Parts: sequence; C-alpha cells; structure tokens
Amino acid sequence: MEALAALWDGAFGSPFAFWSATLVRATPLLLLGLAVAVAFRAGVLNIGAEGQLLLGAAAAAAVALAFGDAPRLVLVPAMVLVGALAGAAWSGIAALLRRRYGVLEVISTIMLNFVAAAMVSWLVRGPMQEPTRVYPQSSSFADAAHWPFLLNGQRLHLGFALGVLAAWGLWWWLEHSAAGFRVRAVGGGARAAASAGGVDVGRTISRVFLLSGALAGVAGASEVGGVTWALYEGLSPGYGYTAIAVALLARLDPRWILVTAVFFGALDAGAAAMQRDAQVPSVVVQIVVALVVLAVLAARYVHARRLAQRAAPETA
Amino acid sequence: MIEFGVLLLPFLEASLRTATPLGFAALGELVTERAGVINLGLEGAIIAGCFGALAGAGLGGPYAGVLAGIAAGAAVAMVFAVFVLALRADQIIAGTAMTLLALGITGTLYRLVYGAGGAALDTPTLAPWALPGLSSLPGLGPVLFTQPLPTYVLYLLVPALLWWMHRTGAGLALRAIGEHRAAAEAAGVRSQRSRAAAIIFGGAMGGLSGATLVLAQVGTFNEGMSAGRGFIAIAIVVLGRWSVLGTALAALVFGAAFALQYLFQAMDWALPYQLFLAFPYVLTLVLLALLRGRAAAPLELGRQD
Amino acid sequence: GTKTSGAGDDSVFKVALLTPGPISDQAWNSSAYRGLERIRDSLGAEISHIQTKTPAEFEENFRQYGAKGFDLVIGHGFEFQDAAQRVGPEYPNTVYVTTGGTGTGNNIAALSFAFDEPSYLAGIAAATVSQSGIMAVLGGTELPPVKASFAAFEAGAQSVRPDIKVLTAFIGNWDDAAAGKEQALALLSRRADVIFQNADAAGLGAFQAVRENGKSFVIGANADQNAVAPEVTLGSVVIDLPHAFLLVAREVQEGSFRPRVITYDTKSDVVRWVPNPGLTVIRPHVQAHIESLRAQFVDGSFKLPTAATP
Amino acid sequence: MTIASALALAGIRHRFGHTLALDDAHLTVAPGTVHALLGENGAGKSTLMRIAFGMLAPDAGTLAVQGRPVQFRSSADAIAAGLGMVHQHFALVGPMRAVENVALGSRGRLDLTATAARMREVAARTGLSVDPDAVVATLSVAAQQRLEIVKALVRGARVLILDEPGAVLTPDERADLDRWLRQFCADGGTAVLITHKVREALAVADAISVLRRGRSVLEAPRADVDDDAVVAAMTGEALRASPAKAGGAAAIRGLVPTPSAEPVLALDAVTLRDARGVTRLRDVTLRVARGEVLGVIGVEGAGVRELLRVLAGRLAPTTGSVRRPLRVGFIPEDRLHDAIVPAFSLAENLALADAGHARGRLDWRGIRRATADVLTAHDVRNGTADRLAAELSGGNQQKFVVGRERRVGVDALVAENPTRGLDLRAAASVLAALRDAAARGADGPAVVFHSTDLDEVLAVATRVVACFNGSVREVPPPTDPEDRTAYARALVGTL
Ligand SMILES: Nc1ncnc2c1ncn2[C@@H]1O[C@H](COP(=O)(O)OP(=O)(O)OP(=O)(O)O)[C@@H](O)[C@H]1O
Ligand SMILES: Nc1ncnc2c1ncn2[C@@H]1O[C@H](COP(=O)(O)OP(=O)(O)OP(=O)(O)O)[C@@H](O)[C@H]1O
Ligand SMILES: [Mg+2]
Ligand SMILES: [Mg+2]
Repeated sequence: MEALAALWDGAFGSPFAFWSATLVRATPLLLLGLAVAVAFRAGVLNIGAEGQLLLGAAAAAAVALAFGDAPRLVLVPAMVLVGALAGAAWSGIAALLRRRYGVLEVISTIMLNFVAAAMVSWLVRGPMQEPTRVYPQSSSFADAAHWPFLLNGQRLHLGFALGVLAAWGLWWWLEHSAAGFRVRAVGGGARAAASAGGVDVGRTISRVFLLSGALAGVAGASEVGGVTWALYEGLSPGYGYTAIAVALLARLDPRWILVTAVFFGALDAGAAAMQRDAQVPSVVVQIVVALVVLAVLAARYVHARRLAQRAAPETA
Repeated sequence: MIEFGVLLLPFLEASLRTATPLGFAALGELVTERAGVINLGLEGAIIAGCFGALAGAGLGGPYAGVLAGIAAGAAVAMVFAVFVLALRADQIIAGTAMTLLALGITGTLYRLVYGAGGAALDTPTLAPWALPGLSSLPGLGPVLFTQPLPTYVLYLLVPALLWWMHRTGAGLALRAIGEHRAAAEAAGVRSQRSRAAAIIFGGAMGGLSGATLVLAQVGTFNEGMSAGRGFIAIAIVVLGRWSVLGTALAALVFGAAFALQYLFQAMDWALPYQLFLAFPYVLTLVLLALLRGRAAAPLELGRQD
Repeated sequence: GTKTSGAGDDSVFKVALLTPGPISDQAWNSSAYRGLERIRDSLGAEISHIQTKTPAEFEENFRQYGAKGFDLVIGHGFEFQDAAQRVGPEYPNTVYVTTGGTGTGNNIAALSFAFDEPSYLAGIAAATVSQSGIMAVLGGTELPPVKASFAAFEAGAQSVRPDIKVLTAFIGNWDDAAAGKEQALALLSRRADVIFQNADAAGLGAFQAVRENGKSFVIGANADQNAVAPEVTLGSVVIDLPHAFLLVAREVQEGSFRPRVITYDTKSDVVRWVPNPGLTVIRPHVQAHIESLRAQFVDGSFKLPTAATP
Repeated sequence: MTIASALALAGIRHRFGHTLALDDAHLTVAPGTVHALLGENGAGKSTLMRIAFGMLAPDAGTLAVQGRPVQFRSSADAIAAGLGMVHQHFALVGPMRAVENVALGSRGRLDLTATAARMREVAARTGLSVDPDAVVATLSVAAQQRLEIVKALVRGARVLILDEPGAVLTPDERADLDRWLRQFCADGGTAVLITHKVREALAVADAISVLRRGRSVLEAPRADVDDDAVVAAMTGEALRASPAKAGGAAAIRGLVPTPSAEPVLALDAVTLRDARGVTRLRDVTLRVARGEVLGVIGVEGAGVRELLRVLAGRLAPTTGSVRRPLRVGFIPEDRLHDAIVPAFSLAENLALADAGHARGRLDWRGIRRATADVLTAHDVRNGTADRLAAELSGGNQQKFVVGRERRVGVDALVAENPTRGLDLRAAASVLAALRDAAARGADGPAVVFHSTDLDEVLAVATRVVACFNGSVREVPPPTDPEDRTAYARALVGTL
C-alpha cells in the first residue's frame, strides 16, 4: 500500500513529480509512440524506433557540438531537423531492404537497433568523445543548444511541446489529408488500396517508414537537447520498445497516444519513487509496473464486455 | 600466423552451444507464431526457466532442474495465454508486461532465496555425454555428439516438430489457425484450445532454453541473464521464415555469428570492439538481403481477438 | 528544485545510493550496496537505494534526493559526475559523491580508487603463472576504470615478462553470463591461460569457463571473488567499497567534509590484491616481489606511470 | 424409424450490433431432399445457415438435427453432428495447398495422399476438379468455389449446406453440381441450397423457403409454387422474373446508339507475361469506344482476368502499348480483397477509389454525402456512410462497389463478374447500370464487361470478344440471335 502511494506520489504527487518527472519521461514515449503508430497504421511493423532514436540523438548532438556558438534560434531547430533526418536515414535502410530485397522490417529494424547501440557506444569512445578522452561521452553542449524549458522551475522542455504538436498534426494528417488516408488505406488493405484506389503501395510504405524514423529521430534530439545535454551511451532504457505498447494501448490513435505516453511516463516516474521513498527493491518495482499494465488490459476487457451487454438488451 | 585449423573445432562447438538455447526458444516461438500468436513474453519465459532450473537443481539435481525450468516457462506462458485468449488483450502489450513481470519475480525470488551472496557456481550441472560410436566419427563427430542432454533433445525436437506440423491433423490445424482462423474454425478446428496449447508449448521451450543456459552452460543464475535472448529468438523465427528447418538453421546461423564475434575479439585485432558486437546483426541483415524474396508471416499473427 | 526539505526529521542522517546495475551481481554493485548497509549499521543512517539506467534518471534522482533533504547521495560510477555537477549547486545542503570521476564542487566530491595498483600486482602474479605466455582481460563494457585497470595489469605482467601477450575482449553488457562464458572460452581457445575479468555478473561465466577448462586461471575484480571458483581463481583485485563509503559518510556526518577528489590507494588499504589463499601456484619469490612492491606503493617510493585512476 | 426433419431451425433471432439480421426465422428440411433457400441480398440467408453450422450462436431459437435438439458451441460440433457447409465467402486457408484445406479438421496422423485420392474420386463423380497440390491463393475464384464444394463432399457430410455455390461456376459445372446433388439426396443425403437463380432453384429443389428481411415468409413443397410466387415472396411484390433475359441480346443491341469513332481504350500488340514467365496475353490489339459495351468471354486461364486488368490499368503489359483515360472504374471479382477495405466505413471505402491521386485535404462531408447518394441510387440495404463495409451482406457490398465505380466522370468502366452473388433485382440493376452507362453514347464511358454467364454477356454487350490461350478475337454476331455455337467454339479456340 505504502508502495502504491509512493507510485502515485512519484508520478502526480507534486508539481515537480508531474511536470519534471512524469512529463519529461513521457516526452520520448510520446514522440516514439507516434513514430510507431504511423508506421503500424500503414501495416509497417517498425520495431526500430529505438535505433532511430539513437541515431537522431547522435546526429543532433553532433550539430550541437559543432555549432555551439550559433544562436539558439538557429541551433535548436537545426537539431530537430538533423535529428529527424538521421532517424529517417536509419529507418530508410530498413525501407530500402524491404523494397529492394523483400526483407521483413520486423527483423531488419531489430537488427538495426543493435547496430545503432554499438555505433553510439563507438562514437562516444571515438570521434565524439570528450576532449580529455577519458570518459565514454561527448562534451556537454553549449547553452545555446539547451532546449528551452516550458515552465519556470520545471524540467519540462520543448520536446514535449513538439510531441503534442506532432500528435495533433499526425491525427489531422491521418484523418483529413489525402496522403494520410493513403497510409490508412494501405494498412487497412493493401490489395484494395492498389486495385481500387490506384495507390502506389510500395512508395506509400517507404514514405511512411521515413516519416516514422524522422519522428523517432526527433525523440532522440529531444533527449539530448532537452535532458542530457551531451551524448551518452545507454541513453535510452528501451524507450523504443515501450513505445510499441504506448502506441498499441492507444489503438494507434495519435490523440490517445498523448494519454498512454503520459500513463507510461507516470508509471516510470512512480516506479523510481517506489524505490527511493518506499524502499521497494527495483525487482519488486518491475512486478508492480507489470501488474498495473496487466490490470489496465483486464479492465479494458471488462469495459468492452459491459458495452457489449448494454447494446444487447434492446433486442427484448 | 593464426592457426585456423586449431580454431575451427572450438568455433563449431561454440556455435552449437550458443545456438542451443536460442534454438529451443525459437522453435517454441515458431509453434506459437504458427498459431497466429506472437509472444513477447518469451524473454520472461526464458528468465523464469533460468530461475526454475536453479531452484529445481538445488532441490533435486540437474534433471529436476530441467523439469522445473520447463514448468516455470510454461507457467509464464499460461498467464500470457489467459490475457491474450480469455481477456482478448493485445499480444504485444501483454507479452511486454509478462517479460517485465518474470524479470521482476525471478529477481525478487533470487534475492530472497540466495541473498546478497548469490548462488555462486555450486549448482549441479549437466555434463556433456559422448555418445558411443557417434562421438568418434571423424570430422564433426566429436562436436555434434559430445554434448549435454539439452543439445540431444534439440536434435530430436527438429524432426519431431517437422513431423507433427506436417503429418498430423493437429499440426495442420495449428498452421491453418495461424493463416485464417475463421476458416480453420469453419473446418471444425477448436482454435482456442490449439492456440492455448501452442502458447504453453512455446513457454515450455523458453523455459527449457533458460534451463539450458543455467544447467548446461553458466552453472549459476543472475538477474537478467536471459539478456535479450527471447527477442533474438523471435528474430530467428523471422529469419527462418516460419519454417521448422529454417528456424533451426537460423538459430545455428546466429550461434555461428556470435561464436565468430567471440573469436574475432580473441584475435587481438586493433579494431573497436563495437564492430565485433555489431557483427552478428549486420551479418543477419546481409543474409536476409541475399536470400531475397519476401517470407510470408502467418496472416493472423498478432491479431487481437 | 521545489522544496528544500520534506519531513521535519532533519536530525536523522540520510544517505542514498544510486547504482547503475542490480545489487545482486556479486561485484561492483553488490559491494556498493554492502557499503550503504554498513553506513546504516555503523552510523545509524536512514538509507535509500535506487537502480538507475539512463543519464536522465541519474539527474532526476539526484534532484529528488536533494529535495528530500538527504545529507549524502552517492552515485556509484564515474557516469554520475555530470549529473552531480548539474544538481549539486541546486541543493547546497546535500553532499554528492561519485565513485570515480574527477569533478568536484562546493558539495561535490569524487572517490578515486587506485585500482591500477593492485591490478599491476595481479599482472605480475598472473604472468609468472602463465605457461603459454598469453593472457586475457575481459570486460563488460569499456569504462575508464576498467580500461586503466587492464592497462596496469598488462604493464605489471610485462614488467616481469616483457614478451607476454595480453588479449582484450568486451562482452558489451554486464549481465549476460553465458556470453561471458563463451567469450572466455574463445580466449582460452587462443591459448590464453589466465583471464582477468571485470564484468560483474557476466563475469561469472568466465569463472565457469576457466573452471571447466581446468588448465587455466581466472582473476576476480571489485569484490573478493576468490570463493566463486576457488580451485582456479588466482586471486582478486578488490576495492573495499564498504570501508571507503563509511569513511566518506563519517566525514559528512561529522561535518568535516571537504570537497575534493578523495583518493583511495594501496596505502589506505581500500584497494588491494588478494591472492587466493587456497591456491599455491604463485611461487614464494614472486609473492615476495609483489609484497615489496605493495610496500613501495604504500610508502610512495613506487608510482605507476599512468595518472591516478579516473 | 422415420425422422421428420434432417435439419430444423425454429424461432431464430440474431442481432449484429444495431442490425436485426434474423427475427423469428425458421427452416425445416426433410431428409433426402434438396431444399432451396431464397431471399434478396441481406435477407439473412447466410446468417441463418451460419447459425445452423455452429458459427454463430442465435440470440433466440432452437436447432435440431435428425430430429434431435442440439446446441452447437462451434463448427466442430456441427461437423460431428454430420453437417457440412460450403461458404459464400470461402472458408479457405490461402497459403495452404488444396489438399491440406480438405484435410483440415481431421485428427491424428495425416494421410494427404489418401485425401488427394478422395478429391480425385469426387472430381470423377461430380466434374468438380481441383489440383490437390495447388496453393489455394493462386487459384481462380471459380477453382476456389469448386474446392469449397469438394471440401464439404470429401468430408462425407449427411446434411450439406451450400451458400451460393453456383455463383461463379460455368453452366456445365453448375449442371454437373445439380445432377450430383440429386444423386446425393437420392442416396439419403440432405441439402440446403442458397441461390439467387429462381429458375434453377425450382429446377433442382424439392422444397422452397424464402426469407425476407430476416423473417421466413414462405416454406412450401416445390410443387406448390412457381416463379412468380417465389419472386413475390422474396420482394414482397409481384415482379417479372429475370429481366436480363427478357428480349434477348439483339433487342438490347438495337437500343444502343452508334459508338463514337474515337476509342477511349486502346491496346496495341500487348503481350503480358506473369511473374513465372508464362505468357498470359499475346499480341492483343483492341479498341473500345464510348457508348460501347464490350463483352468478354473466356474460360478460366484463357487470359480474361489479365485482359481486364490491363484495360483497367491494374497490370502493366510486358510489351506493347496501352491508351487509357485517367479515370477507369474497375469492379473486380474478389471484392473483399481487391475492392473494399472491410474495416473501413462506407464513406472511407468511397474515398478509397480516389486515394491514388487525391491531393491535399479530404472533404469528408462531401464524401459522406456522395456515399449516401451511391447508397440510395444503388439500393444498398442497411448501409449508411458511417457503417463499416464488413457489416453489409455480400450482395450489398457488391452493389456499393458498382455504384462507387460508376460515379460521375469515369471515362471507362471495367467489370469482372459484377453480378456474382447478387439477387435477382440487384443483378438486374447492375446490368441495367452498365447498359445505361453506355447508352449515354459519346457522353458515357466505354464499358468492358465479363461474366461467366454467357446469357448475361449477350444481354448487355454490343460487341463480344473471346479470349483463348491469351489471344483475343472478336466473335461476329450470329445471324440467328439464339444461335450460341459461335460463342461456344470461340471459348475453346475453334472459331
Ligand atoms: N516428418 C517429415 N520428415 C521429412 N520431411 C518432412 C516431414 N514433414 C514435413 N516434411 C517436409 O519438409 C519440408 C520442409 O519443412 P518446413 O519446416 O520448411 O516447412 P514449413 O515452412 O513449416 O511448412 P509450410 O510453410 O508449408 O507450412 C516441407 O515441405 C515438408 O513437407
Ligand atoms: N458481421 C456482421 N456485422 C454486422 N452486420 C452483419 C454482419 N453480417 C451480416 N450482417 C447484416 O445482417 C443482415 C443479413 O446478412 P446475411 O449475410 O445473412 O444476408 P444474405 O441473405 O446472406 O445476403 P446475400 O445474398 O447478400 O449474401 C444484413 O443486413 C447484413 O448487413
Ligand atoms: Mg514455410
Ligand atoms: Mg449471404
């Protein structure tokens, strides 16, 4: 009980907990959840958000380090852009492998995640290592490369605003634009989209892959620009994989991803608080988090059953 | 000069050893996926198998350990099956939660039972058996037939699964469920029952994979020692194009790639070690591109009820 | 930060530990946790521990502990130093200490372990035991202290046997014991016959590999691992973390804390080479040589060429 | 012992969400008879039969097999009780071989050789042949239909439910099937046959039942009813049967204005090889002008499928040139896979048709309105713009697709078996729609129309071409409109 109280307090118990812990953790999950969702909507199983995030982080860090004396108004957008490009380039490999060689993206993206992790591990010990060449990390960024905070005294940064904007934009794009509709049509039935709609399925899939990678790349840029201010290995504790659950729990609806990303961010923040404040060992915390997720799944089932039962009685 | 001949035997042995736990997990997952269910809780089944094997071996020797490992893996899969089949939960989310749950439970139990000192290396383990005759065959004989029990089980599992999937009604039903569940049901197949069995079998094989790690390889347990093998096993199924032989072969390919990576690092070449760590994955990508041709996943894979 | 202190129990001495890995690894993290427990037992402190993974978490938790009025927060690894530098100024009443690293500040200190000194001695012992003239070092990932320790090991070995070769390999993580075993076996197949491992839980696999091989030796790291596989363990390069933690915690409690890089070396007896008492393969004259070097480390008459371990 | 009924359903009610599909439906099938079940699209025929086969649980009502009350939890129970079913939307596993589909559901060891032998045996008896080793997904719809029937027959069911088995069979195959059904019942079997062809139902059945909007409105021995009575029961009003056949081909041809000179569709020396390198079309040169309805006939594998897809722009030829207008409507045979996305709403399915070239923002309000127009204009039952396509009955889905592809502004319309699965009225309205389109002359689209039913083709086409072995030849109109020999010979390449 005390543990659950700590879980709640750690996520929502104070302004700091909510704005600086929960939402800061939700930020990468939000952007990555959108990346996963847009790909899944087209039937593209991009499991590679993790690797795309790492590449985006590395590229954004390179920009921040190389142009540290540029004004913030130029530098921060440049980090976003370059992060997006790097993420897209990394997912582009999987897109190319799928289109040219028929390699299933579920496996290629997993493999690319491992390669990306090795790559960052090498970068921070090689070309991007800090000048004393002792620690496996880059130098810290100049102030101009620090993404602005959104609230006074809180750690919540620009990345979250970008995430909210992206969620809204993606929702609008999928529901109201012709290009977004093509993406949904390909995911709903590729044969029908090609035959009835004359949609170029291959091209749509490749593009969506790039878009997905770009969103994940922005998540990487947002982590280094908004939180760590340097490139480290082990930057992500598997955000790219959690994001799949984030996206699916939201039924791939960008608006709901906003909610599920905050849910998982809160779980994560609360889990830390359980260790810190209630002396619950990390392994037990994992159990509690898993049980909370399973409880949500069970509750959802019960809710669906109720809805079905409510619809039925009007027969009588 | 490097004596390649001298290294060949250790390389082959290492390939087979590394491939064995991957092979069990992947073949189990193959059966699950052929029934249209993707189980990301496989990693959880493996770690449960590791802990089950440790506990079982401590109580009743290595064979009890193997059985306990299998049972622990199956138990994890059973919970997953309840969520996916009875509660119609999303497979990916439920699987992810199961992995987290199993990692947490095994870590907690381990700390409770073995305390800070850990289990050390005094777990009774399975020694390799040299099969009389076969192990003295020239060439690969000693590599293939001087192995601990699980490796032989794996040798038998491959033809048994092939036979079962292609030569029995239940195997045919399983494959049909994975491709088109409604059609299978219309043909009189009880799909829920088959899917539950397939999930539990997959978990049991994940458990056996974990038991192999503990009892035939490391000789102890540590938190998180499954180290992502469940996810690699899922990739192996894809590389193996959802076929029994393909999956077995893909497990060997991964085993060989890792073994080569270990060997490369032992070569004292002045290259960043990350290059070697990435090698198995890059190799896989290249192989996939060379093999070409889209493999078709079971059509119902991952579909929520 | 938001609040400076939560509860009114300011009289209680509160100490927190952040580890980068699980405290059941029988090495780096478990000895740190034992250090935390010793602080609790010896100083009556209230303790808190958290396992963290990412730089973002390091920083957030440093902040949370600062806000909760903890007196001492230990980040167990050089990787915590950037976080300490950022958060330290926000919570001046909390002392942040990182194990490793070089960063200091008003309320920030770094513990520096001369892990290279005992590693050098281990290298000497190992070189005289090796039959093949080939040895190996096996790490989890390449971290500064690991790298320095491996370099000292090699230097020590070459000081008594200039032609000896040392192979280097990394597992890529700290918990895949099976990979640790396979990597060790690959090194053995390259005729290495002493393996100095520093891979925490993954390193257990190296012990198992060497034990099955039977014709080679393994060396433990961080904790005294001589009991893990007593028949093949040459010795352990030990950091007495509980002792070091207690020393710094006492300073903080007594108010005598001064921000600095606190170096623990052979002299302070926090780092030491502990040969396996059950094994008699290290010949007496080698032991004598090692013992004399140890004395020189203590009186400062012998220094390793490399700078102090980061 | 005599049993009153082999299969009896009484007081069946079933609701899908807000649609009451069945309301007090009943059916009693005497042993040893062929019982025809008729009704318009969406009347509830398939639903009733899926309940009989254990695939759906009824909300109310009772079920008895061979006089014994039963409660099926799944099809497995129904099969165990001796039922077999041929599904309207095939229940076939695409990536598997035909023989494996037939063996599916058996227990213990598989003997695929024996299963294949039984398939051949059935083929010998009924004329329904399918290559046991062919992968189902590569089979034509007609072959899949044959397989679906063979599957039920090999199982040796005693009570056989056939949901529109004739829709894509050739006339010969249909005749064979009817003959076999009579034999099956003479040997003690029982069959329920769902069909839209009233005449054929009357020709083969011993008894007739009619469903209208989920209710049973007629159940009578064959002898007691005629065409008009059945049609009246189905529609709830008196109607002349079979408008398609009324008048014959020549009469309709006379109605159509002279086509404009400039062709809209033009193929020149088109050759097409498939992925395996087999030549599917060889050196085809063809022109279709506005105001024309080009009828295409050909047996399975003759190249009809490919010809239609090249004309519709869904396949690119290997060599040769194609001239096509920008917008070509296409009504493919396999609507569930090629024409609609079942999980999309009807409005979204309407938008699908323009998805390839639409730009910018989609005007959903306008699309919804256009959808509603299509639904009313083509009499799609139970449809609203926001309803999912999957919720429509098969026939209504088809009407929707036809309506969508005929929207204003198409310059050419290619239709492949568009009346498959349609009830009388719907089929007639689809054919009329094609005719009307062409009747607008130079203002209307060029129409290309293929049907396995030669009568339909002759009823609508202004000109007929035959495919044989990849070559396309025009069939000159016979002097006697009732003379079919030229067409028959064109089909087998001996014209
Ligand atoms: N017991 C058996 N012994 C030998 N060969 C078999 C046996 N059972 C099946 N085979 C054949 O071995 C071949 C290779 O099997 P594989 O595992 O690759 O098939 P699969 O990909 O699982 O099957 P599919 O994809 O057709 O469902 C198959 O064509 C199969 O017919
Ligand atoms: N899965 C479903 N979900 C919702 N509504 C459905 C579903 N299946 C059928 N319906 C509705 O139930 C009614 C009866 O459909 P059914 O398929 O039984 O008609 P049918 O008589 O077989 O028609 P057809 O001749 O077109 O095949 C229709 O109104 C249809 O829209
Ligand atoms: Mg296969
Ligand atoms: Mg129907």
